[in-house]
Amino acid sequence: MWRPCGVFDATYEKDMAIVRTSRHWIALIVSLVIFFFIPLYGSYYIVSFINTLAITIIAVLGLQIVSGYCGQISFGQAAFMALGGYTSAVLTQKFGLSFWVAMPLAGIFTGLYGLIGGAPSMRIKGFYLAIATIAIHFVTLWLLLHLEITGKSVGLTVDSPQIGSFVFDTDERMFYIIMPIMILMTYAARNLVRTRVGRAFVAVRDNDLAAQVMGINLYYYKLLAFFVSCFYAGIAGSLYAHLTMVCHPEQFTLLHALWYIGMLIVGGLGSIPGVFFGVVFIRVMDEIVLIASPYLADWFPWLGMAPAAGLGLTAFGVVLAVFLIKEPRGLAHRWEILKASSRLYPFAY
Amino acid sequence: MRNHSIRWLVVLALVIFGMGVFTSTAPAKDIIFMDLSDYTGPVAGLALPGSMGTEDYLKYINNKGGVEGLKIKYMGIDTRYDVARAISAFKRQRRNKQVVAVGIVSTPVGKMMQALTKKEKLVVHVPGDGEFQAHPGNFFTWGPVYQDAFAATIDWIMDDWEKKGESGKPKVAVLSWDNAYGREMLRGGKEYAEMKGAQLLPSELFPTGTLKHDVYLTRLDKAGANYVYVGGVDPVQTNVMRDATALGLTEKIQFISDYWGPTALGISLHPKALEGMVVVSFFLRGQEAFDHPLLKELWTTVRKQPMDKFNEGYGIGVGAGINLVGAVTDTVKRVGKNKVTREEVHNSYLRLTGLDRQGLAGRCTYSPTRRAGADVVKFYKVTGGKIVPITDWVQTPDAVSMHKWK
Amino acid sequence: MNTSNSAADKILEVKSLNLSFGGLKALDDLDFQVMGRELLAIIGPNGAGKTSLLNCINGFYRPQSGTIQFHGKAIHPLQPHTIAKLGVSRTFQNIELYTGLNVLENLMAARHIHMKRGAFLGSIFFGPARREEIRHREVVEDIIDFLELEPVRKQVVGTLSYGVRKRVELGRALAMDPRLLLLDEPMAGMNLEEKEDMARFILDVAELRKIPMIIVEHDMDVIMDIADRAVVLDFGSKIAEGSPAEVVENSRVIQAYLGEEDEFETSSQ
Amino acid sequence: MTNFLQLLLLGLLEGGLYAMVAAAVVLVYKSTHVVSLAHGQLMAYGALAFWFALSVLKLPFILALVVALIFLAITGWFIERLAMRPLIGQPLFAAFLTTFAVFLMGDGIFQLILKGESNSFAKYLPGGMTSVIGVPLPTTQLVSFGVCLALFSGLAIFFRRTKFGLGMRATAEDHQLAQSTGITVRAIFSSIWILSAMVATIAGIALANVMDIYFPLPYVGIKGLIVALVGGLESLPGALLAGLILGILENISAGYLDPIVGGGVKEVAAYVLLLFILLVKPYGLLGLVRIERI
Repeated sequence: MWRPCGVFDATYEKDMAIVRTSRHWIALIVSLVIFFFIPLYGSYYIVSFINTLAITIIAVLGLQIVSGYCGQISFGQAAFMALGGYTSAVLTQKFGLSFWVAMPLAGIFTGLYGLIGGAPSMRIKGFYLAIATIAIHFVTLWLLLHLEITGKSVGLTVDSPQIGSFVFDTDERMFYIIMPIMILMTYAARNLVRTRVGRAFVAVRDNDLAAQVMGINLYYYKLLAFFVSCFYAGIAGSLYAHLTMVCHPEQFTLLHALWYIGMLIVGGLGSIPGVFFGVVFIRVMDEIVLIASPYLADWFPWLGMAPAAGLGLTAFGVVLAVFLIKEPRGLAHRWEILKASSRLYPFAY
Repeated sequence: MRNHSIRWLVVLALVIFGMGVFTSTAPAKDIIFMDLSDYTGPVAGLALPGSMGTEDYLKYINNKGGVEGLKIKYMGIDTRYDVARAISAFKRQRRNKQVVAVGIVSTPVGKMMQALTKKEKLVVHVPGDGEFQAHPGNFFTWGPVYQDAFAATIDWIMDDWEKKGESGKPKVAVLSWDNAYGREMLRGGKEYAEMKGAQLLPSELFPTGTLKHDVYLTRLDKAGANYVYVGGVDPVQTNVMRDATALGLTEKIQFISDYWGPTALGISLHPKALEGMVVVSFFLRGQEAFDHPLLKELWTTVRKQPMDKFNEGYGIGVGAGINLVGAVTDTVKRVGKNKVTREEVHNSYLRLTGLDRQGLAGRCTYSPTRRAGADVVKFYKVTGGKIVPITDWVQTPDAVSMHKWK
Repeated sequence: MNTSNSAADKILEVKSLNLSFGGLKALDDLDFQVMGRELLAIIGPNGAGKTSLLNCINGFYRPQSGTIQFHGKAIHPLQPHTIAKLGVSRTFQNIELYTGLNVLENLMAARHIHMKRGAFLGSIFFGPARREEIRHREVVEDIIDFLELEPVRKQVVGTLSYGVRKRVELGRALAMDPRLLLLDEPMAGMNLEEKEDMARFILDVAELRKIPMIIVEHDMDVIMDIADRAVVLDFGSKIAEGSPAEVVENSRVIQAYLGEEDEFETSSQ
Repeated sequence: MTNFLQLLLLGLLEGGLYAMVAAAVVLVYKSTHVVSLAHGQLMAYGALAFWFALSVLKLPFILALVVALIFLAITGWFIERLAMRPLIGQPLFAAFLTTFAVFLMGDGIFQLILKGESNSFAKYLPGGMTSVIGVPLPTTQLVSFGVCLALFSGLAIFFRRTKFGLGMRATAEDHQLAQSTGITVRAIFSSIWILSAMVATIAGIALANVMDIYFPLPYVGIKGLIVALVGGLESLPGALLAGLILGILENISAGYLDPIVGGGVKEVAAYVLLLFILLVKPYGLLGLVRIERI
């Protein structure tokens, strides 16, 4: 974007850069600064909405890596998130670890669990694997619901993170934990997918035969993709648990995992900006339905009291179907077209 | 290129419009009761009529001029049993001082809200978890907590057992949802049952989406249960009874439903299956509810529905509405109608002891030490396709305090 | 790594190789060798087992008996990706590119085995991973120049024409810096001009990069021009071996091809 | 021992219900190679339509059944036309995800119609108990199981004997070949969706006869998918076999393991079975093993 016509890259280094011109740098820094002041001038609701958006983005980034890049569609992301949240909760509440230690550990533990979750990918692929991950979702949640250490059906209460005596107990304060982590995770994902490992993921996705011939160990990279994806889910789950201050099995249902896949499809499989588009699009749509539903109930009494739930799901289903049929490459593809056209401006091709 | 830009601008405009809608608030001066409820998930059978009851009662009061001119607006939000949606809906209004009370019908959402609302002393209405009574805070239950209702049922069972002239201990089992709610009644209820000399069998807990209950029922049959206390929100009890009848267990076992059990609707679906089931309830059921003048008036004049579509769960909501109006009236009396704050409403809730709920339920029992909304229950029995009372209001024992809470 | 073969080295040795699917024999007691920097052609009619042979060499198929030795190391029990790491590279009869990547990335993906940085360093990018990316980018850009792919460098391969995609596939195989290159019908489905281009590139590879190659092809004319030596297969067994000129004279070869007379005509479809 | 026998038989009867749902999934896969999640909804709507015709329109039993079948046939045709046909030629996975979008869409409307209540056929269909080899079993379930057996034999005859069924089989084998012999593949695709929607309707009615129309009903569709996978996606006998195995396994494992591990086994038994089968026999019990040609 904003890359004026006629700017060429003189070195490979420059060709690889994400931020290309000095104008890009200025725009990036200014927007980051403005962004980080949101809690000071934005309403409380906006801040908390952005927090949930950011956590969802982290989880969906992980899903993008395993499903979008490595091609292993997983319906288990909600369960992996639950595991991350629970790990973090258990480590902080039962073992007295600090949040700052527990969060990365939750990521790593979930990642390791992801190796088990990803094990079926060694034998099966496509929707066989997708259904197997649904199975993994249910088995995981069943375990969380029945183990002593996870508080069984009562769940766990979680304390807010702390630095010294400063407690991150409001959404505005959590914003300053969640946002840097999200930006860091986005940066890492973006780099991961454009270097050696990322290319190997795409090779596995696009053509597993050729990938083998080119020296890529399929099993290693499939499992690595699951590890990375679950690491992201673990971090997201941990943040979510510490934001809502409670861990409960009913927070992470299969429906959540289905929404994540939907966000991926709407945003565009195999694109990091696509994650942002998808998450924001779907979440904003859902919020609008949620806000509009009381009015809808007033205007259309025959709908009864329940339009929000039903209409939200239906709207989601419709959007998903439309994208799958009309624009399977998602919003990210539209974005690329827009970028390309702005780059060529004022020439018209 | 232009084409695409325009499309994107439209999307952007929509987003900004959406953001604008988020931040908009209700008209000034009114106060708001926010209802985070589940109208389509597992607890919808209870939450939907309940919410209607509260909404209609508040409308009814507003139509009569409100509380000394102060109107209480009802804001219902379907959480789809999803914590994230509930949080985001609540957070949208968290700083809105007009919101003086929140209703929640979901255990995980309730747990999350504990952390969010504790400091501000925002009144939260919840169904009946005993832990709120054990650790008094800003959460108020609609009626007696699950433990106490279960304990009252144990009393009834012991009487019934004696009346039947049986010897030995009655074998009692709980058949309920495999979640926090399903286990709650035993946290205290278990101790009470043991003290009273009933033999508690291991609980049978099943997931909320279960469609068939054969396995659990056959196991209870094999264990020789005499009384089975069925938890869940209708139609769960109806479904359990359908399966129990199909397996021929209703003759051997007396089934007793928790107070979210079958309403007139469930009974009309499976009248034969439900025959003989006992229901413990803190709100009016059956003909008593249909004949209640206030409920009748609200349903036919505010809701504008014929009585044959009436659901007794409506009465729960009306009861909660009476509590809220009572508390707001008290606050207005104490501090004047322009100084109604969350904290003052909370303080008024603690002074509601003895509030008359027009016979919809027992007298209100909120007090500085008590968060349970009532201390009486009534026993009903399904007879001839109708649900008829078999006792008058019965005092519930205190079972919550028998549990060793963390 | 790729240029040190002297003419007398035994690169690949296949000994009494047997492969069958169910009752169907695909390869029957096959023996042959690749010596030095030669360009060996494997020819034969359809269903003669040529592609199966390549699949055995790079590890997709596990032969029932027999051995395959690459630089003296038995490779038939190994996984395909391990064999690739030893330096065996190949192209496919039906193009098997990474359709979602652009030309540059396709070639970079083939540098996989020569790159060392893992997921963690890659996600940080600055420092070792970036230096490595730039170093290998230079290698890949050389190959792009060599195969005249500059104009399509950043195009997604799914959108390219057939002939160009074949060339990209050759480029990808070369980007691995192979010690042995297997080409499975590199000219299938091409028009005459494209065929000539491809033949030129193959000869350039042999001459400038000095990589030994096995070409599977059933278009005899091409083989006559470029191959050093030819092995003829029919029904999974070797029926002739020698210089292209000798082989076409061989009566068994003529018979095998005459048996499927239209082979010559259909070969270019 | 009677307890064991009772669990076994109850499981068998329940398994028949799963098998029927799986049959609809298998039908679609057999000729279009699309795995459908949408049939969970079709099944629920079938039951709902039947209930509506029976208790609101007060139609007689047979007429209500016909109305429900016609309604669902139209729905199935609509789904094929609007959601599946535009995807011909796209990766099969996109079609799978589209059926999943259809599932969510349908679920929203289903919940909206149901509003947390449940509906039942109990007033219209037989109830009570029947004793089979000394074990008391619910009559409703025996009736539903009978429907299951009838459905499977009907499908078997349809595919073996009728010209149309043979056409569908041919389409399943090779689309181009079928086209060249004069079978219109598009017409086959439409009709397979119509047929499978009707099978789903029958399955839904049989299920709701036992379990009522309650909000989790569409999610039995996921179990149907699991049964289809375990049995092997192309195989109708596989679906029947896997359905019965799953029903029995669920009931027996829940009956004996629940007290040990603390409940909920019935919910995960299916998933554990699926994971096990996928690891041991990835193509299911009676599925065809596909050799990928390189």
